Amino acid sequence: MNSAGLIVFDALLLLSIVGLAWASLATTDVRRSIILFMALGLVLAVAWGRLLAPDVALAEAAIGAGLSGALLLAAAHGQPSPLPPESTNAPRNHGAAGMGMVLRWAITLLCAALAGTLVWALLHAFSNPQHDMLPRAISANLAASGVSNPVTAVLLNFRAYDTLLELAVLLTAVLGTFALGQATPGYRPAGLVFDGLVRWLVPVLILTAGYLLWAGAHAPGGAFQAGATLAAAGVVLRLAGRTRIGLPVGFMLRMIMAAGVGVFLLVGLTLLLLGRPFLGYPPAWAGSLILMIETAAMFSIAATLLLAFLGGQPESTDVNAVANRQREEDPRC
Amino acid sequence: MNWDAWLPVLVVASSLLPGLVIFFLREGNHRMRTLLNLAGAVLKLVLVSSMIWGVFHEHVYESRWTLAPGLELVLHADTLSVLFVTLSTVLWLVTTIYAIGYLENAPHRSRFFGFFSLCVSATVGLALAGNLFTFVIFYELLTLATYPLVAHRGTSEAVRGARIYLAYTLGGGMLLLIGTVWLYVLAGPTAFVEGGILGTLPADYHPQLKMIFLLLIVGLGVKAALVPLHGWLPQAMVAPAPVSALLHAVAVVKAGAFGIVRVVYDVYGVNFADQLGLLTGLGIAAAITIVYGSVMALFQDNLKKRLAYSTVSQVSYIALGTAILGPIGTIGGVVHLVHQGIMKITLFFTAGNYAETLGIHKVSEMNGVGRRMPATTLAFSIAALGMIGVPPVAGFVSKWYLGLGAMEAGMAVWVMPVLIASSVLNAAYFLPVLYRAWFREPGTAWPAEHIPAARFETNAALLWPPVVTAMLALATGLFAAAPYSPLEWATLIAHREYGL
Amino acid sequence: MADTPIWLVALPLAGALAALLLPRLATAAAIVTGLLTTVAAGVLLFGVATQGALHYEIGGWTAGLGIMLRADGLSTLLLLMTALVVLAASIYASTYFRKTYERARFWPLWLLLWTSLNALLLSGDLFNIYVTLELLGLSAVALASLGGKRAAVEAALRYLLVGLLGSMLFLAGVGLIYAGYGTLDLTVLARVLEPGPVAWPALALMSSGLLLKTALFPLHFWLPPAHASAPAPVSAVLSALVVKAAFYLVLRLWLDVFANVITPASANLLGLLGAGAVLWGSWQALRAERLKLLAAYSTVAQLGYLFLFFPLLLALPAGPDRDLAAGGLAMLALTHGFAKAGLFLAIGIIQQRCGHDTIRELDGTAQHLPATTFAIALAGVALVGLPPSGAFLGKWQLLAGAVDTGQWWWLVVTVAGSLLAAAYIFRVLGHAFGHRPYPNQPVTVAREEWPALLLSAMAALVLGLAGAPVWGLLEIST
Amino acid sequence: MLTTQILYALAGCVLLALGVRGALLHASVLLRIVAINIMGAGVFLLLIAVAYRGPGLAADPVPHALVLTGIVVAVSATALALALARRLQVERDDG
Repeated sequence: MNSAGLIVFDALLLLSIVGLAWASLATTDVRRSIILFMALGLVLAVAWGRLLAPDVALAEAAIGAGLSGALLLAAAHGQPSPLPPESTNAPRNHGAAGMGMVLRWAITLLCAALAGTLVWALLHAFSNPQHDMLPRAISANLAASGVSNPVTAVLLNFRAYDTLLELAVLLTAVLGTFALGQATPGYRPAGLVFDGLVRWLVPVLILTAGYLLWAGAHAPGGAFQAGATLAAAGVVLRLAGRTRIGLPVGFMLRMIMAAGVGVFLLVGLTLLLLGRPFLGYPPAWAGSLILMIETAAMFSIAATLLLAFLGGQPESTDVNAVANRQREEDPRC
Repeated sequence: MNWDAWLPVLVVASSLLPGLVIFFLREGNHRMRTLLNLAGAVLKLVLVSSMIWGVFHEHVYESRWTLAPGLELVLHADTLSVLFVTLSTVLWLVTTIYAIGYLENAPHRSRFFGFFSLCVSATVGLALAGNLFTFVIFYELLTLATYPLVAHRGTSEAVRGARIYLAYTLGGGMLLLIGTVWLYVLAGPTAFVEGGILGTLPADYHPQLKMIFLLLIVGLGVKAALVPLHGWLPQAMVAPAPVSALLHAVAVVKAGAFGIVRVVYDVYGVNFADQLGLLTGLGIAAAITIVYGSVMALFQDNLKKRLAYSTVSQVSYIALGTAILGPIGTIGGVVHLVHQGIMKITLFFTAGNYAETLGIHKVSEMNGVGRRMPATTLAFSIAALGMIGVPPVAGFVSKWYLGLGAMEAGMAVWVMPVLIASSVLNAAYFLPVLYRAWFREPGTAWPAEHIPAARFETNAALLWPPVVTAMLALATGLFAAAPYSPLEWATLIAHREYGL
Repeated sequence: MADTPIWLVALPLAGALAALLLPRLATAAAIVTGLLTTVAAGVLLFGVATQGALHYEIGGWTAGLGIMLRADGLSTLLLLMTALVVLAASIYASTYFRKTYERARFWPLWLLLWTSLNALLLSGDLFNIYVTLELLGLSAVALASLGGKRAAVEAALRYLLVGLLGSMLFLAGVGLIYAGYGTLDLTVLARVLEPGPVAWPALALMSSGLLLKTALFPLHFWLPPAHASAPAPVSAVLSALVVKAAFYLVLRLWLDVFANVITPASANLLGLLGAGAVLWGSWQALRAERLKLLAAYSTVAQLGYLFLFFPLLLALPAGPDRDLAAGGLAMLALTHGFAKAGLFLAIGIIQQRCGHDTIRELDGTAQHLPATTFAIALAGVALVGLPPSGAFLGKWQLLAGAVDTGQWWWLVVTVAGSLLAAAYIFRVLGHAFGHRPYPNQPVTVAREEWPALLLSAMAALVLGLAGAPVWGLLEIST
Repeated sequence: MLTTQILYALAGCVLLALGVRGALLHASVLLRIVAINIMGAGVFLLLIAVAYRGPGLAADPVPHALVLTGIVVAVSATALALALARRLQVERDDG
């Protein structure tokens, strides 16, 4: 693509990004807003590709647009649509409405000021020569990191601690979701055509996940993209109305949920006990250790994302069964 | 740390530790509670006696503990602190005996005696405070420890009284705190030193020092019940009699008065305070309070309230003595700290006895009570005469020195009329009570007779404490010139303050 | 000793996994983890006190390339406070949650919360701080919603959305910093940051995110409902530690990393908002009808005091006076942590025993639970700032700083706030006196009542009387 | 100065501001969640633009890794928020 074409491409991309974001936020129809948001995610994935961030593009497509959208849509399922505006509920009060307008404009101006300040600051930041101390340090140490994809090296070696905590965030979210109650009932069984599609799609997704995991070491990809793809397989199954979607229950489920953080932590602490720093892989072992951590992380991510999509703990988990029995007889006031 | 450093801590701990243990005692464990109370009181008395001897022989008893850089908790025994510690200790012992009798079979005794001991610990700590910072800490602790005692009965009236008490004292405490912090920023750690420490500060600090003095005096004036900061005192009379007796005749109001003495003599230095022109204002405030309290007392039919207003008036004698420049005025003020305490506690004890034995709460119900309760009424009479200033009871000695001091300082023009007016007013509100009690015919029945007439007056535990304190009031007046008497000790204090 | 920082993160995280995998042993696992983590915090304190600030390079990579944990005097003190408060609240929680399913839900999240607190306090990297903030926010929200009632869920949802807004603003600031300086390491940034069009907006973005999370007036609206409707042990930790973690970051950024970027005007703005928080929070606490709401508004007010220190610290020249004031700030924060945790646990006992926490109907309650009432009284002493609590020493330094720098208005605010605090505390304590017979046994159920009592005593007595080493520790900086 | 970098970063700022506005003004919980996600997208766009070094040059991998982490954190938070919203809906329906 020549440079003029690139400029047109950039302009279109940026316009659609801003336009989609605007449109998604301008509507009060929840479902419309979510679909526009998903579209924004896909366009963003293209933008990441344009900015030479293929890892992010993959993740955005799978998680940002795909799973977040699916989660939001599932939540919007029970919502009345379009949502009635707040003001119709009560007789219109002119004074309050006036105040509301003032507040709207004040917030809008504030946000405009925010954007303006940020732009101003960024222009200053970009006017200086770019800092490449850190990228250089990463290339210098890449050989010792065990992988050749610099993004994976940062994620699972240089800044592995971030990733460990990030897995803990994911676990926390799912545990929080569990604590709030039951999984939503399955969707109605899909028609014959969709069913055929499912039979074909799910194995492809699983294979893709496996590839992404393996490829992460040297090419775009890795545990998160793979986990999200695996979760997508489950989502498809669920949408097809299957009740069994490959998730175990009870102890095994909890094992899978804990595996990502657990293996990560175990590797870190084992190295610590062997006299190395926490998560300080010996260069010779780094590749294998990272693959091991990523494999565990992939299963955890897939399971937790899927559970998040289900919006609660699947039935007949033993802890939850106890909950069902006991919830009725809770005597505390 | 050696004995000299431990002694001040032990003096405080001898009431603090028993108090803490008492909180955790079962309500029914009467014997253990009494034992702890009395053992603590007696132990404290022994410790204080040794301290008196030591301080007289210029021993230095001092304990220090750093709370933060530059902020030290200092307990230091000098002549002035020993005077107040001794007063508190002796009267604590007597009041404990009285309270044990008074609260027989009442609920919440563990709580009561626990806080009672904390109160005494705070008072003693305040007396021994070696700098203004330490003083402020114990001053606030005293507020905290007395609040539950005022609210003790739990009636809505008691809780309300306690709330008013708290509002006044915490507000005052805040002013005191601000003044102290300000002074600390200007002059560093303000240790109490005989003769004061601020005289050396440069002259451009003087306006600030005047502001600080005002803050400190107003803060202290709340507890010392200087008019118009006295409003809490009559309200706090809802407390049980032993509380009124010890705390509102001795611990709390004296803490304020003692603080004023400390600030004038040991922080500013009396000469420097005079040089800044601060003494006149203090003297006028004291004079107004003396007259105002006496006038108000005149109109109270409720006996405890009459005594409360009498306290408002009498405590300001101490402030008045402080405001009179010269050793003789100082002696008068300081010695009144002791004398007023002994006399006023007697009055509150006897008022409690009337209420407990016969249900008498008002002056108008006291007709002929002297025949039914002669010993109690005799104690009451001695103390009341002392308050008026009739020789040879203790009160006469203080008034004599105050008058003499005023003449010496050339302030007689306005101090003498105040003293005379106050004495006349004292007579006007006490003598009719005495007349009723001794010479009027009793009515057909007492308001609520709790103890049958067959018994001699009342319980021994209630009867003896006022008798003992009345005797003390008489003795301190009669033997004022004896060694280690309050007057002699006050003279020692005055000599050390003026560097004589 | 050198590994201690990472153990402080790894131990509670491992405990969370254990509690997740073995729900029936969750309580035991949590208590054991709690004890071990507390020991680790003690060891760290000892290490920092004897050897100075400790640094730990994760993965052995130098700071910048990798992430470095750092423990200096301030963070270590807060870590130890966190450990003690969480441990005490854990012991209480083991009686509070009685059903197996409640425990199975509670303990993993609880230990994840602890992990995030420790990770946040130790973090030396801006983006890592963002991750710990999110972990903290999510686990706190999940715990706050455990009440399950509508009010709790509603409050938790608002709490989450506000928290996310805050984190995103923070992250935007981080992005700006990376764009301008190409590094995320706090120590390096402290060296290279200079006042200008990059640092100012970045600080403003990060601070507004953090202020939202620390509920500084007028951004406090989400706090009272969330803290008042969560289960008692959770409320204790939310009020005592979670908001304080965000405050710690504000402090770190303003006084350490961005020290030469901030201007007096901005510090005065923080002070002004703090003053608003003190007055408004105290006033609302005074008007509250329920104990938990009172405690929650009191948190708003108490955080306000901490912000009053900013204009003073900026006005004081570096030297002993400034160190004294900084120590006062730390002392106030520590005292509030212990006192508020004790207060919430005590309220939880009252709520469980009596089925309500309406202040007007407390008369009998206070008499039935003397130890708990005493805990409330001790916590109250610390909240008002009366001696011998640590808060007294803290407020002393606040007042001294205000006098020293001639900024009288903060003094007025402090005094007014303290008097209002006294009014709301004694409004509660007034109910402790009445005619009901005193129970025979002062402490009724040890495991339930002791944690609250000990936490309150820590605030009201131990910190005040033995807190002098705090000032010494604070001088140890990274 | 790279024009591409600046343009994408500017778009990021716009998204951020739009998201903040939506999060503050929308009444519906789901719309607020969408708004916060758009805000996040703005920050990610900003970071990726910062990482960009020009055509044919390897980009700075650090912001890429940060954004990957950010995306997962955002989806976690979204999941929890949605679960809360759903529970709230149930509680409201129950009365």
